[in-house]
This record gives sequence, structure tokens and C-alpha cells, in this order.
Amino acid sequence: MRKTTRRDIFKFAAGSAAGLVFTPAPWRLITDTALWSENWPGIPRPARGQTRTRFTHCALCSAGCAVRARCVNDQPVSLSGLAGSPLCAFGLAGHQLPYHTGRVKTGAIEEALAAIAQRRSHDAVAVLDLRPGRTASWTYRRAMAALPRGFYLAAQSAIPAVNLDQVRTLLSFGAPVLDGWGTPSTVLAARSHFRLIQAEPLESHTAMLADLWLPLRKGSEQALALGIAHVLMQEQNAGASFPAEATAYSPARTAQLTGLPEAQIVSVARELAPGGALVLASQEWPEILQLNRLLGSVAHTIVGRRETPVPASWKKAAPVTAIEAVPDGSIGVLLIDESVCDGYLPWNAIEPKLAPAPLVVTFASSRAGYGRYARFTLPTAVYPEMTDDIPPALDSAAATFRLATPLVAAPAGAVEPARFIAQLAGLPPADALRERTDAIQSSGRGVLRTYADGKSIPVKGVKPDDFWKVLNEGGCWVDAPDPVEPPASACQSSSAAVVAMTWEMRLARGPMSPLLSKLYEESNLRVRL
Amino acid sequence: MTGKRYGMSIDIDRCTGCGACMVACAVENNVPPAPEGATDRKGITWMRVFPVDNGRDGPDRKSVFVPMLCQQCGQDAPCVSVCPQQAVQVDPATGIVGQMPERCLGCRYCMAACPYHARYFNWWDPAWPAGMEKTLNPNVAPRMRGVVEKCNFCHGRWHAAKERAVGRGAREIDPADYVPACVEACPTAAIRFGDLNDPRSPVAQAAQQSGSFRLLEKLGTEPKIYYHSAREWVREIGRAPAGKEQVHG
Amino acid sequence: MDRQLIARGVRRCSTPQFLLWILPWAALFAFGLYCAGLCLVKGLNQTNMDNRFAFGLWIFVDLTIIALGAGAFFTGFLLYILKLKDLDAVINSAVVIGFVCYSGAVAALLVDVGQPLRAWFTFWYPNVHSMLTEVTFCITCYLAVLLIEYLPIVLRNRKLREVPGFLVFEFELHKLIYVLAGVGTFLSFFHQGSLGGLFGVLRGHPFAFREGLAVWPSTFFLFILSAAAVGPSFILFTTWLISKLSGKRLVRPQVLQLLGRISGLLLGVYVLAKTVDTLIWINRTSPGAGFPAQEYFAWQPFGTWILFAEIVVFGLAPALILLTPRLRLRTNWLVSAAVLACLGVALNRFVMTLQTLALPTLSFDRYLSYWPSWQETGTFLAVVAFGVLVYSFSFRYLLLFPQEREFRQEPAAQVSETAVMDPVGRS
Amino acid sequence: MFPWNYGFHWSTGNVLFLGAFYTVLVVVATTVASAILRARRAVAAQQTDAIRWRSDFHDLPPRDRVCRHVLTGEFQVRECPNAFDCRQCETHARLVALHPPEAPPESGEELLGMSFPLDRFYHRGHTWARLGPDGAVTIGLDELGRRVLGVPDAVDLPAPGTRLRVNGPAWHIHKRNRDVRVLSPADGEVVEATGGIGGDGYLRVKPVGRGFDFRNLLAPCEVKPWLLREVERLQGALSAEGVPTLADGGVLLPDLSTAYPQADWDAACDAMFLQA
Amino acid sequence: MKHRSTYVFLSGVLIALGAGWAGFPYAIYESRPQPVDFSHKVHTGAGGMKCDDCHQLRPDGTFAGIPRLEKCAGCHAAAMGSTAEEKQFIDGYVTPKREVAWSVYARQPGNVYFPHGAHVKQAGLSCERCHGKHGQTETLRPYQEDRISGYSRDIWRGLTMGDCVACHEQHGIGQQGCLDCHK
Repeated sequence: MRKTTRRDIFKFAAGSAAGLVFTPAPWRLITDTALWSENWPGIPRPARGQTRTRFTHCALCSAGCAVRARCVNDQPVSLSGLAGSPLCAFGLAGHQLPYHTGRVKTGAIEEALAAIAQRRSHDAVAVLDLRPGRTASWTYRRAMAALPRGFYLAAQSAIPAVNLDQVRTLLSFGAPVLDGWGTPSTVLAARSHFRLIQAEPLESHTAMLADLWLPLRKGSEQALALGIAHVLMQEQNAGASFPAEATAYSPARTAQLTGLPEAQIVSVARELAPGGALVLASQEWPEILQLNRLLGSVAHTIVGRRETPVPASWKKAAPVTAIEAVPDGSIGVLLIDESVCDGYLPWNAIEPKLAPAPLVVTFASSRAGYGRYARFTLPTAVYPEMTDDIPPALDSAAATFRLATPLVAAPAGAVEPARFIAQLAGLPPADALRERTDAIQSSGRGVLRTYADGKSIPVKGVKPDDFWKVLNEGGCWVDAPDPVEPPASACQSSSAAVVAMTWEMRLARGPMSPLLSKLYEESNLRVRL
Repeated sequence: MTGKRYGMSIDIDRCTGCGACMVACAVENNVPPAPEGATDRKGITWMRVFPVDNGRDGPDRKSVFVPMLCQQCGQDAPCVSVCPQQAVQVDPATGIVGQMPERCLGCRYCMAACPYHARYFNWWDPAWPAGMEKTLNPNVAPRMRGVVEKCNFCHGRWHAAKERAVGRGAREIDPADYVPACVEACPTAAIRFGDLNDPRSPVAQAAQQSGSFRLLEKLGTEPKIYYHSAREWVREIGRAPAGKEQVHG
Repeated sequence: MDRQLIARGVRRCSTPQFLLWILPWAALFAFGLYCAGLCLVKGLNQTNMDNRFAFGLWIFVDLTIIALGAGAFFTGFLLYILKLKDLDAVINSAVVIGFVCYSGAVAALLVDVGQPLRAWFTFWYPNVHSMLTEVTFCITCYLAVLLIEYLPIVLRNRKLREVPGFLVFEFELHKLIYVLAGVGTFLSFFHQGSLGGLFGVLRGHPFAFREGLAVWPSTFFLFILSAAAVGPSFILFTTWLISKLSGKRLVRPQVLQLLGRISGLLLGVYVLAKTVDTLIWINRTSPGAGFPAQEYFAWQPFGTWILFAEIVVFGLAPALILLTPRLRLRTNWLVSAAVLACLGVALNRFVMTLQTLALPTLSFDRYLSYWPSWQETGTFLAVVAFGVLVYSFSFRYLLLFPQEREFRQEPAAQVSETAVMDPVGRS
Repeated sequence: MFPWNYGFHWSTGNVLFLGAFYTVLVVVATTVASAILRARRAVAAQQTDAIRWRSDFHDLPPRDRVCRHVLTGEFQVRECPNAFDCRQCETHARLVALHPPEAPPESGEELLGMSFPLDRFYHRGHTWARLGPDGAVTIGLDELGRRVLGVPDAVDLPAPGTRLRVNGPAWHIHKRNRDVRVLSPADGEVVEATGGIGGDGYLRVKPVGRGFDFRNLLAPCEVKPWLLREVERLQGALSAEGVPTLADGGVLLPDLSTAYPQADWDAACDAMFLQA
Repeated sequence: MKHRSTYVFLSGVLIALGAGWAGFPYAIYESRPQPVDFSHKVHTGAGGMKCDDCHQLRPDGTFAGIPRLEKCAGCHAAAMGSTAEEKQFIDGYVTPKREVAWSVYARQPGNVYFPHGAHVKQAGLSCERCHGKHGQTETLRPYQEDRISGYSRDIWRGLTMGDCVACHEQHGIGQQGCLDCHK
């Protein structure tokens, strides 16, 4: 036998190659690699299972829109609004919120409890509530009342309701009226019968859609408000309540300051029909409230709303304290509920009120908000994991009670801020939401709306257990239409009805669905702002 | 089975540019979140709202929002004939221009062919943050990297509607069962959807309405997306681009 | 040390010198492979292409090098079918250049597609109405043909032909080479054309869209013509360049002049056809689709200058130079004109690919620009380096220019015979 | 691609396109296959040597391929179309009939200082063949060939019984890592390898079939013009740069291989032994 | 050894043929046993059950596939028979309420939309038409998965796209759009 030569190896290889062509192997490998490219590692396979529809309310903002969730095996895969009550872009991706990458998943709960327990006896404890008016807010107030020195701080002053049905002309100083303000369905429904004048330096989203856009100079909003007041006072002789400085803002001067034509300032002022006008702004300027008073908006377009009933035993609660009213350097322990967020107090307003070496504990799902100032950031559930009620919407004249019920389970380790704080203050353990719904039911007021079958039933005939059940399955209690005078305090507040979150604010404030960030980055929808 | 020709009508005058359609579309069709480095030129937005202005400044400036999606061109869509391996197809039963990600090799010739830039390439591997893959819609298969995708009128919903019809024992789907996600999500009902072959459908009627136009009609691509605006300058959007010195009236 | 591999009768630089030349190219090639690997492993996000610029540097380069590689088929056609025997002097080099261009283009294409594992679907499920199908089929077939044409050149290597099987196979194959030349011409004709058709059929881009004959838009024929025109020019240029780089005479000047004349002739016809086509496009095709042609040139930097450059500077000018016998005799003019012609075809391919994509089609489109990323450029450079390497090795170890050996002996002919004829033994 | 593939229709476009594709495939495959088949057949028919010579011949520079009738001045320019096998050449036959070979101009065996006895026929690859009285032919290397090679390092002679063919390799000479194949001037079967570097010839060959045919070899009258040309070629090969290398007065050294740098000697070998 | 090189070549061919036909088809699949040794025959035979007693269409027209544990537990809350498999099943799954991780032989790729309703309810196809005599099997054979593509081996046994198309063409459903069956 001759030794194996290189030539033999070549021959053998050639033979193998030739033979292999006539076997399934190479062809199958080609096919298989192509098939592999269909599901190579990293391409997820969506779970199969039964599709069910569930209802809840969106807790992302106080609009609290009704949500129809399509769930596969109890996992929501898409959300939609109901007929006549659509969801906004945020709401549509709400079910993805639990998976945002910046989410806080763990926190030193025991240590935080211990640290607070150590200080609450001799330090003032304050709770900052970023969405006042909830059942949880009542719990905080009750807890603060139970503590020796407890403050309940709300991020917003009491906001009156806005009755958009009455509005004929809406003058907005940079408020994002069509871009996240109010309840989308209400605003859109009313949009056809009011004229929108947007005074804003940049062509914002609302400015693009407004009937009239006043591209005024940056920082000249107050001047324009005064200038309009000037015209109104001159032409309607109704200027008693307005500051005297308005007289200095003649149309000519205002035109100079704002860069708008003089005639336009006059014509805008004339368009503001008394009683049917509403003025909004993006910041708390006193001129805006005064202008609203001048136009007779109060009790017409700015209205009061009856309070949602609460159990009688809750009445012994701490009052809502304005942050200005808190003595400087007094708060030793600050607890912030950031789990839901409508308003926001800038840190420089809070900081002077804190005692030296304050203990700041925030309940949040991300560190984007107050987390960077807090010693402890305790993880909370996010919508749609949380159980919470949503205070009546800004543009709802009637009181409402709606629950955001969890569509998915909250992660282990998530803290319920209300339960945490109640426990801290030694409140008796109880299901506050259930207590409240019982109180509402026993008040006998209003109707119960069910989304699944689209019915409205008077509360009077509903048993407490059914009431609770319906609310948990996506029902909504609406108070009887019984307008009341707006509370005087509301109309003195300078922040009347401007609260809204634009995309930018939401991006800056905290996490949102990864998909939303994507669309924000990848489309030119908001790029210009 | 009767031949359908699904189409859409979009009322530009009603569009508020809220972006709900974009989000609903991305959620429905399992579009992954943006990877690091994504831009508006590399992203995947089957539905995309463009702000369009009349090119003027100051008080004469006017802007509208134009939702853009695959225009679902007629039988000889520009993208269909160019695909080298039959990955693009106009469905004979629905008129929907379908893109088959499993067949696509990612040559992107169809993207070059599309005058509406409504086709998107998966530049990245699709990736969801941990856990978020649970929220994927089981009616739509996630696409892989390196293939082209685009709007297919939420075809997963068409499948679901057909199954529901079978569940009811019906042969034909209930039109109310098949509505694309963007249509469902639009808060102002600016987008409507229906069968253009059915003269009673609101879309077929909207297509005949005065003030209705299609994009780049002169190219002869026969798109099935009808836009509408009462304003003359808005209707100019459908024409070819003018040089920079020219502006809309 | 590699002397045994170098063809007899030619002189090549020393091995270390050769390695010194190869080394930077090999390094570039390795870097390019790394870049291509990045694109394959991480995906095409490594490039700067995007949804608008679905095609980028690679497609532009592919189109250009395939046009330049047309010299292979066209020289083969002229030599084996039209029997222009003089071109025997460059046919080997033309085949190698063609092989390099086509294999480089195919390699770049495989990186360019998003799912290379499915590239065979085009064969399995072809859509015969797509120009790209035609391109894919023809290019792969032609690459195979080029490989077979390249094989005899390789087998003629001094060492390899010692194997009797190789020798005999090469001998027999070479006898049939005209069949392959014919097939190559057929395939090239179609894929050069369908590369043009690729853009000519884009109804959605009236800037590129052209009317034409049957299923083929006019760009189909223009691309064939322009490729046939610059193919010889590129052979001319590369032959001259290699001659300069290696410091050797490779072919007789007449061969280069012949190439130049053929190139000039075809370029002239091409310029004429292109002009007619442009006029039809401006006056009928484009306005018919609702796009006034002048608008295309309102987007800077793509002004009308680009049209002028394409037709006059890089078309008419080299054509005239190459058609003027007096200028053709002067190497500088000849080579410059060939270079201009090659640049012209590159510009044409650039206009067809990138300008087409850069120009907006919708009224609210932005005009976009694009610049390749380093990974993209690296991959492109790998193609270049691959070409240089294959050519360098071929030039060193294979006989690309048969006339080279004659020049080596020619000077001796001038030596006076007496030195030889006057043997000492006699005087 | 095939009618049974999903998505295939019997449409005109498909038929034309795929028809053209398959035609191309078939043509290319047939070409390659026939080349392979013909190659196998050629190997089986032991035509390798002939093909090698033809291939070598094809690769020679045109000036090395001139017809022998150019040497005698009958043609101005002519390339040999038969790879130096004049036995099949009609032109040669006609010319020989027209001008029967003259007698050798002189009986002198000294040409340019080298011995070229005219009792034999010379082959253009610098071998000679001399018919012996016993009907066998002796084959050897001529003086020019010997001087170019000098003393070989080794000689690789065929075993007795080996079949030789005109222009096929007769034997191999190894020198300085080089394998020089020497072309056989005649057809026949090796009887004896005498291996004579200094002796009289290398091989003795007996005829096969119809006997020897020396029409392919140079007649004595052609030797001188041929040799003059050969020396000129040698000169050219040795001095690519154009410097006269035989500057020592024109005498060919007995061993060129030691006198010249390797490259030039290689080239000289190629030129003289007609290797491409 | 005149034909030595031919023999070498041929041995290469033979070895490749052997490996490609005999070895490869087995090597390409990865086998794994089913978690529970379920006998269809016990249920359909002596038990007298029909396929759709367990594998049902939901009211919304979708197919429920393999029943979830609660369905099994409906009968097997306690052992009905005396087999070791049943006991194992009850102890391992029913009692701890652990879902069984079945491997589905006929599982189509994720990009395939296959409506059971349209085929079973509308077209009236029998389950055996595609699933063969699966309902008569006494034991669950190991699940075999293609190592590269990750798809079940059963796909290649009459459930490929080619098979779907062939059946549709045979029944005159004819050429359809890709999206009819892909999602």
C-alpha cells in the first residue's frame, strides 16, 4: 500500500464534495440557515393564548380616560379608548410602562422605615402629593393629622373645573391646549365651538392648530395680557379689579413690546366675549386670573365642582398646606408620592423648607424626578400595575370616581405609598378605596357607568358589593349634574387650570414607554419644538 | 370570495398631529423600541405624521399635519415589480400591498422604488427591554433585522376578523371587526377605513368628495389612501416638490 | 524564492519587494474584512445608509466597477467573436480585471443585503419582472463564466502546467473559449443593461425614470453602451498604470491606441444617445409624471453643472480626444481621455443611484445628504484592496501580457551582429 | 426557478427568462464538460506531450516560431503553423518539391567555433538524429545545446522501451535546480540509453511502424542560417538590457551556465530549448 | 493499483453519500422527551373522547390548542386509574398546579397564521387530515427539533408551506396572497 499523498486527499475531498451534492445535507443546510434567519436569537415569539378584553382607567394623567385593554393570557398587549373617548399617544402605550429601562426595581424599604421612625417623633413630617384629590391623598392627610407635626403638601393648589361647553373664545398664553391639556375627548368635542387664539413665541403644536396664532416675543406674555386688559377696560369700562399698571399698556406700547400688530391686539381683545371666554397660560401669572375675572369667566367657564364623598370618619384630616405657608427649615422628613404625577413643585421651592440634614424619601418608579435629592427612592407600581383612584378631570364639571385597577401584577418589592405612610402614622389597617366607594354608594348620588356594556345605572339601586365590583371592572361613578359656585379659594389661585403635561415635560419628568421615546426620536412629529 | 379593495381616507383638516395613530400602529404591529443611535432616518414608523407648512413666515404661516403610511398603490405598485424574489405582493383578495419579511433578503430596492418613503428597513436586531416582549401582539410576527417592512393595514386584525367570522359561523367578516389600529386610535376620526369597492363605505364616498386628493397622483401609482382638505394650499401637498424658491399660496 | 512560479521570459521584482507592495494592501484588506464583518454581524446599522438612502456607497461602487469591468466581456467579444487579434495582448489582463470587478461587486452586494443567508431566494423564487432578478442571475452566471475564463490563465502558471491534467484541460478549454466569450457577451449585455434598468424603471422617481423599448427603459441601453465604451478605456488605463508601476513595457502602443479608438467610437455614440435621451426626458417623460425637470437641479449642490459634466466634460471631450488620431498617438492624451471616460461613467452611476435618492419626491420631503460611515468605506476599500491583491498576484505569477516577453528580447535585436558573428576562432 | 416551486407561473416572462438562464447554464456546463472529456481523452491517448509542446510553442515569442523557410530566405515573414512538425506541412512539402535541398555548401563541420557534423539531422530544439547502419537512430545534444548547459548535474534518461515522439520530451537534464526537457527529434522506441555527456549521443532509438521520417528536421544546408539565428537569439536572451554579453570576442564559452547570472542563463535555456 | 485515484474518489463519494443520507437526517434533529407520557389512546379509545373534547375552538374563532392544566385537572384531580404515569402527572403537575410544558409537534413557525376554525369548522376537514393518527397513539414520541432552524420535525412530515399550497391547489382554493397565511 502506497502512502497517502496530497493528491489522494484532494481526490477524496473532491469525491466527497461530489457525493454530498447528491444527498439532502447541503440543501437542507441552506434551507435551514434561511429558516434560522427567521427566528435567530433575539427575535421574540409573542405568547399565544386566549384573548380577553378588560377595562380600566388610565392613571397617567388626571384625565383618567377609560381604557379597553386587549389581554392575551392576562397580559395586556394593546390598549384603546372607548367610542367617543379616545386615548392619547401616552395612554396607548401605557401597558409598556412597566418595562421601561430606567425603572427603579428595589429600594431599602426597611431602612427607610427605620430612618423615618427615628425622626418622626421630634421632626416635622411632610407628605408631598403630586396628584391631590385621590383617596390616597386623604390617607396622607389623615396620616399627617395623626402625627404630632405633619404637613400635607399638594403640588397644585385646588383647581377649579373648566366648563369647556361654555367657552366661545379661548385665549392661551402658551398653554398646550391641544397637546395634552384636559381630557382629549372633551377638548376635541368642544373644539368645534370655540375659537382658539394661541399666543406663543414658537410655533408649538397647539399654535399650529389654533385658529389664530400670535407669535409674540419671548417673555412678553404678561405685557400682552395687560394690553388686552387695557383695551377691555377702555371699551367696556369694567376695569375696577384690574391693577392700575394696565393703563400703561396701550395697544401701541403692547405692540411694541410683543412685536404684534397693534390692530391685532385690539381685535383679539374684542373677540373675547364676556362670559364665554377663557384665558389659560403655561405659567402662573396673576394677570391671567385677573383677565379671567375681567372677562367674567368665573362661574361661566371656570366653575366649581362638588367633592366626591368621603367617609365621615376621614374628616379629621390635615389641611392642604401651600408650600409657601410652611416655615423655612422646618421639615425634617419629606415623603414624596411620585407614583402618579400631575403637578410639580420645583426643588428650589421645597429646599428652603427643609430642616438641616433632612430625610427625603420618594416613592417613584424612576430616579428622574425627585429621586436625585432623596436619600431613599422606594419603588412603586406604575400604571397599569397600581390600584389607585383618579381625581376628577380638570374639564369635568361633575365629580367622578374612577379606579385604575391593575392589568398586570406589580413586581415584588413595590411599595404602596399610601399603605406605607398610613402604617407609619399608625392608622388602622383598612382598605381605604373600599371605604370610600362605600361612602359614595351610600351617598346615593349620581350614576354608575359600565364600559363593558355601555350602561348607566343610578347608584341608588346598586348594592355596595356590586358597586365595588363594577368599579373594579372598569366602571365609573359620575356625580349628578348639580353645579355649585366655584370655591373662592380656587379663583384666587394664580395657577388656574393650566396644568398639562406636554411630551417634552413627560420626557423630562420621568419614564415613559420605550416605544414612545422611539417615536419621539424617530419621527419628526415633535422635532420642531 | 368577493374582491375587496381596502383603502383609507385621511382628513388633513381634522388631524391634530397628536401621534396616537403612530403609537397605536407601533404597538399593534410589534415595532421594537428605538435602539441606541436611531434617528428619524433609520427608525421604523409605519405610520408617521409629518408637519407641513405653506413655506411662509410670520402671520401668513400655516401648518398642517399629514399622516403618512404606505399608500397601498394599485395593482402595479412600484415596489411590487422591483422585488427580485416576490416578497412584495398585492393581495388579490384585499388589495393590500403585503410585504413578506420571511421572503425578503433586504436588498432595499423596493425602498428606493417607493416615492412615498413609506417602507422601512430593520437596521437593527429587534430588541425589547426585558419583559416587554410579553406585550407583543400575537397576531403579528416580529420581524428580524435586515428586512424591509411597512404598513399592511394591520393585517393581523384581518386574520382575527376572519377567525371571529368563523367563530360566528359567517363566511364574510364583519366590517366593524376589521379596522386598522391607527383608525381605531385616531381621536378625531380623521382617518377612516373601508372597502373602496363598496360604494356605500364611507371611504369610497370620501374618495369621491371634492377636496379629496392623493399623493403624486400623476405618477400613476393609484394609491388607495385618499387625503382630504378644504384648503387649496393643503391640496398642493399632493403635487411634486417645487424648488426651494417657490412657496405654496 | 518564488522564481519557479513566475512565468518564463518575464522579469518580476524580488520577493521582499513584492511583499512590501502587498503588505499595505493586505492590511487594508484585513481592515476592510473587519468592517464587512461588523456589518454582517451587527447589521447594517453600521452604515450610514438610512430609509431614504436605501442604497449608498456600495451600490454606487458596484455599478461603477461593473461598468469598468465591462472591458472583460467587451474585449473578449472583440477578440473571439469579431476576431480583432491585436487584443490578444490584453485579454488576460481584461479577464482578471473583469473577475476582480465582478467578484468584488458580488462580495459587496452580499454585505449590502440585510439577509445574505437568503440571497438564494432570488434564484429559487425569482420575480422575472424585476431588473434586480436579471442583474442577480446574469452577474452570478457571468462571474462563473469569468471564473472559468480565469481558470486557463491560472493553469498556465509555470508550476501548475507541469501537472499534465491541468495542462491538457487548459489546452482543451482554451479551444472552446470563444463559446464562453459568446455567453459572457450575452450575459454582460443583459446585466449591464438591467443595472441601468434598475433605476430606469423606478416610476416613483421621475428623476431616474425613462421610457424605453418593451420592458427595457432607455437607461438599459445607455448603460450597455456606456459600459462597452469605458470597458476598453479602463483596460487601457490599467495597462498603462501597471506598466508605469512595474516599470515594464507590457503591450505595443498600437494595442492601446486600438482600445482608445474603440472606446472613443462607442463613447461618441453613447454621448449622442444620452443627449437624445436627456432631451426626451426633460421635455416629455418627467413633466408627464408631474415633475418639471428643472426642479431637480434647483437642489444644490446638484445643479445643471452635473448634467453638463456628465455629457460634455466626461463624455464628449474624451470621445473627441480618442477619435482624433493625432491625439491618440500621444500617450498622455490617450490615457487622460481614458481616465475622463472612466470618471464619466462613475459620475453617471453616481447620478443614477445617489442623486436619485437624494432628490425629494414628496412636496414635504427634505432634501437629504449622505456620507458613508467608516465601516462602509472600509468595506469598499476591502473591495479595492481585494482587486489590487488578486491583480498583483496574477500579474506576478501569471502571464497577463504575452507581449511583455517579446519586449524583453527586442533590444537585443538592435545589437550589432558582429559581436556574435566574429568569433575569435576565425580571426 | 422550477415549475414546482411556489410562486411559479407559466407566464411568457418566466419562460423566456428562465429559458435563457437554463440555456446559458447548459452551454457553460457543456463547454466545461466537453473540455474535461476531451482532456481526459487526450490524456488517455497519451497526447500530453504533444499538447505540452503545442502549448509551449504557442507561448513562444513570435520571433522564435519562425518557419524554417524564413531561415533560408524563401519567406520574408512566416510563423510556423505546425509547431515545428514539418511532416504534416503542405507548404513545406511544396517548397521542398520546388527547391530540392541543395548539397551542403561546405563540408566544414565547424560553425562559429562549434562542431556541427553534417552527417546528421538537426532539430530546432538543439538535438540531432543520426541514422545508424542497423536502422536505429542515435539522438544527441548538439554543441550549442551542450555549451548552454555545460556539465549537467544529472540526466534523467528514459528506460529502454519508452516510446518517443517527435517534439515530445526525449530526456531531462537537471542543472542548477532546473529541469530542462530536451525535445525528441524523432519517433521511435528507446533501445538503449547511452547517457553520453561526452560520448556519442544519449539515446539509441529503433523505429516503430513505418520507419523514421526526418522531414521535420533541418537539412544540412539549413544548419548554418539556423545556427546564425540561434546565436543571435541566444545573445538576445542573455542580454535583455541590450548589453552585448559575448563581449569576450564572440566565442561561446564551453559552459554558459557558469558564466552568466542565473536569470540570463535561465532565459538562454528557455530560448534554446524552446521552453515557454 | 492502476485505478487507485478512481477508488479514492469513489470512496469519497460513497462516504459522503452515506453520511448525507444516513447520518445527517438524524444528526440535524435534537430529541427531547415530553414532560408527561400522555396516551391519546386511553382517552379516545376506552375514554371515548373526541378530539374537540380537549382541543377546542374558542368562541372568538381561535384555536385553543393543547388544553391547559385546569382542563386536565377537571378529570384528574385525583387518580382515575392506577397507572404510574397518571400518578406522576397528578403529583408533579396537578397538585402543585404547575402547567405542563408540552412541546407541540405540529407547532407552525411564529410567522404562520393557521386558522383551525376555517379548516375544521368551515371546510370540515378531519383532524386526521393533517395530524394523522396522532389521536390513536399510546405514547408520546420524543419531540424532535431541527438544530438550526428550531422548528419541529413534524413540519417536514407534511406540514410545510408546500404541503399547505398543494392541498389548497388541489381543492381549487388556488393562488393566494402571502399574507393569507403569514403574519
